[in-house]
Amino acid sequence: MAELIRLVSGDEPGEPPAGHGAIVTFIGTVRGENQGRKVVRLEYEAYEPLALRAFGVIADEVRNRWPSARVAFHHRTGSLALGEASVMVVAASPHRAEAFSACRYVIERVKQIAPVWKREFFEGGDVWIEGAAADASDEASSEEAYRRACE
Amino acid sequence: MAELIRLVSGDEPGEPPAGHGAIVTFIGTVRGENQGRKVVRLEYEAYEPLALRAFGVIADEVRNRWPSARVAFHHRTGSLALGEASVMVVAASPHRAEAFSACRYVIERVKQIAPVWKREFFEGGDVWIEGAAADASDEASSEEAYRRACE
Amino acid sequence: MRITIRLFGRLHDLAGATELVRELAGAATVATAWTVLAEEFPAIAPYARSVSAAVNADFAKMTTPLADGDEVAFLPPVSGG
Amino acid sequence: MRITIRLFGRLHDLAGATELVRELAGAATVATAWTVLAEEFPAIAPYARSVSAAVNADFAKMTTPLADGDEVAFLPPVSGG
Repeated sequence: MAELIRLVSGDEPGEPPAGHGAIVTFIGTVRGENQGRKVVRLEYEAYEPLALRAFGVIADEVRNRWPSARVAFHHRTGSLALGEASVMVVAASPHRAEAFSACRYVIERVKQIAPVWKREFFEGGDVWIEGAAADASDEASSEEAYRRACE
Repeated sequence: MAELIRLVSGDEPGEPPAGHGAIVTFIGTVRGENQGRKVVRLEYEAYEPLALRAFGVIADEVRNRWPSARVAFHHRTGSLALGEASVMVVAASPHRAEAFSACRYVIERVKQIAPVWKREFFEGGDVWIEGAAADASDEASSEEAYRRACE
Repeated sequence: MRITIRLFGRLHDLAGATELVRELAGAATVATAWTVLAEEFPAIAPYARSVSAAVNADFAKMTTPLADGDEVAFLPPVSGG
Repeated sequence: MRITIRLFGRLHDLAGATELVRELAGAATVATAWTVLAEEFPAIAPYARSVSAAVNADFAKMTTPLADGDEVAFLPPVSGG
């Protein structure tokens, strides 16, 4: 997390420091309960090269929507215990509105298009969680993420 | 920061862990530029006992608006160099929408009602920054903060 | 009654003091204390419309009555964050 | 042409494989590969409407044409976060 914060709030060499006065972070952690089931652990699977491409798409979208914002984000894979962080997003911007919006936008887009799948192991069984049909070029879902980001 | 995150994401003793799957943080840092002035440092002054009371008011408002969210926040005082953090807010909730909203709401309310004053030392002089007339009971400003929190 | 007045931010620069003790006569309110202060330090008078107040470290209004020994704080518009 | 098919999430559970190599005849598209696969593994057929696809690790459509040696991935609805 500190590394991600450093990535977005660091300034270019030679620049005056601290142009980005607002830093917003999002951490998603493994919850002990989901839809009434007692969760034991989660397993995340990713199609890694495509995930990196999706992350690049999201970073480009952020650059277009909030030119003053910088973002960094990371999604873990493999087996995660309760309370562990699965995803982290950091957004920095000169002012807070853009930082909040960019951060929220990134997590919405990660959930919409990143090729990552969550298998939930609960007391009594396991289930693949399925959310959005991943379509990186779907304008409507990008607009929906933008709407949730409230800008 | 880690301490604030621990405060909001920790579970009650005896409870299953990790009920709060979303953690949103806000960090405000000292910017090197403000309204065209080259900032050298900031000095924050607070009326401490009233600030603690204001923080209590804000925490109560969050509890009423987002019963599932927990928040922790801190504002520094004294002299701060460029890049240093002046204010930190952490919000945790089972789902991300409430965590984003509660976090944003807290920073908006801190800026509206916390008895904290910023003196900006820039190249060539210094100036007291003055924002909102602090009125903790003003419903309109609380609603404005709520609107910005987008919930 | 004797009250303590505390001034914050630019107000203490304009008045040249962060804490003052003043005697108020009769049934005084926060507004009374402000009027007395603004007469003594005319430079703060323009804050009449934007100043807010606290009594004994709790938010108060201009109409809040004062009692002997109270601490009244005058707060210019805040700028935390 | 010979293509490699990769399956993710519940799709690889239903098909019992994460990676398959199949021969496709003629001018094949991603949809051709899906049809061949759904015939071989009827359990995945219900995903026809929600599945998305990638070719050579880039997002693709069902109409994207395939070439010999391509890697086609079929993605059930994603659930990161």
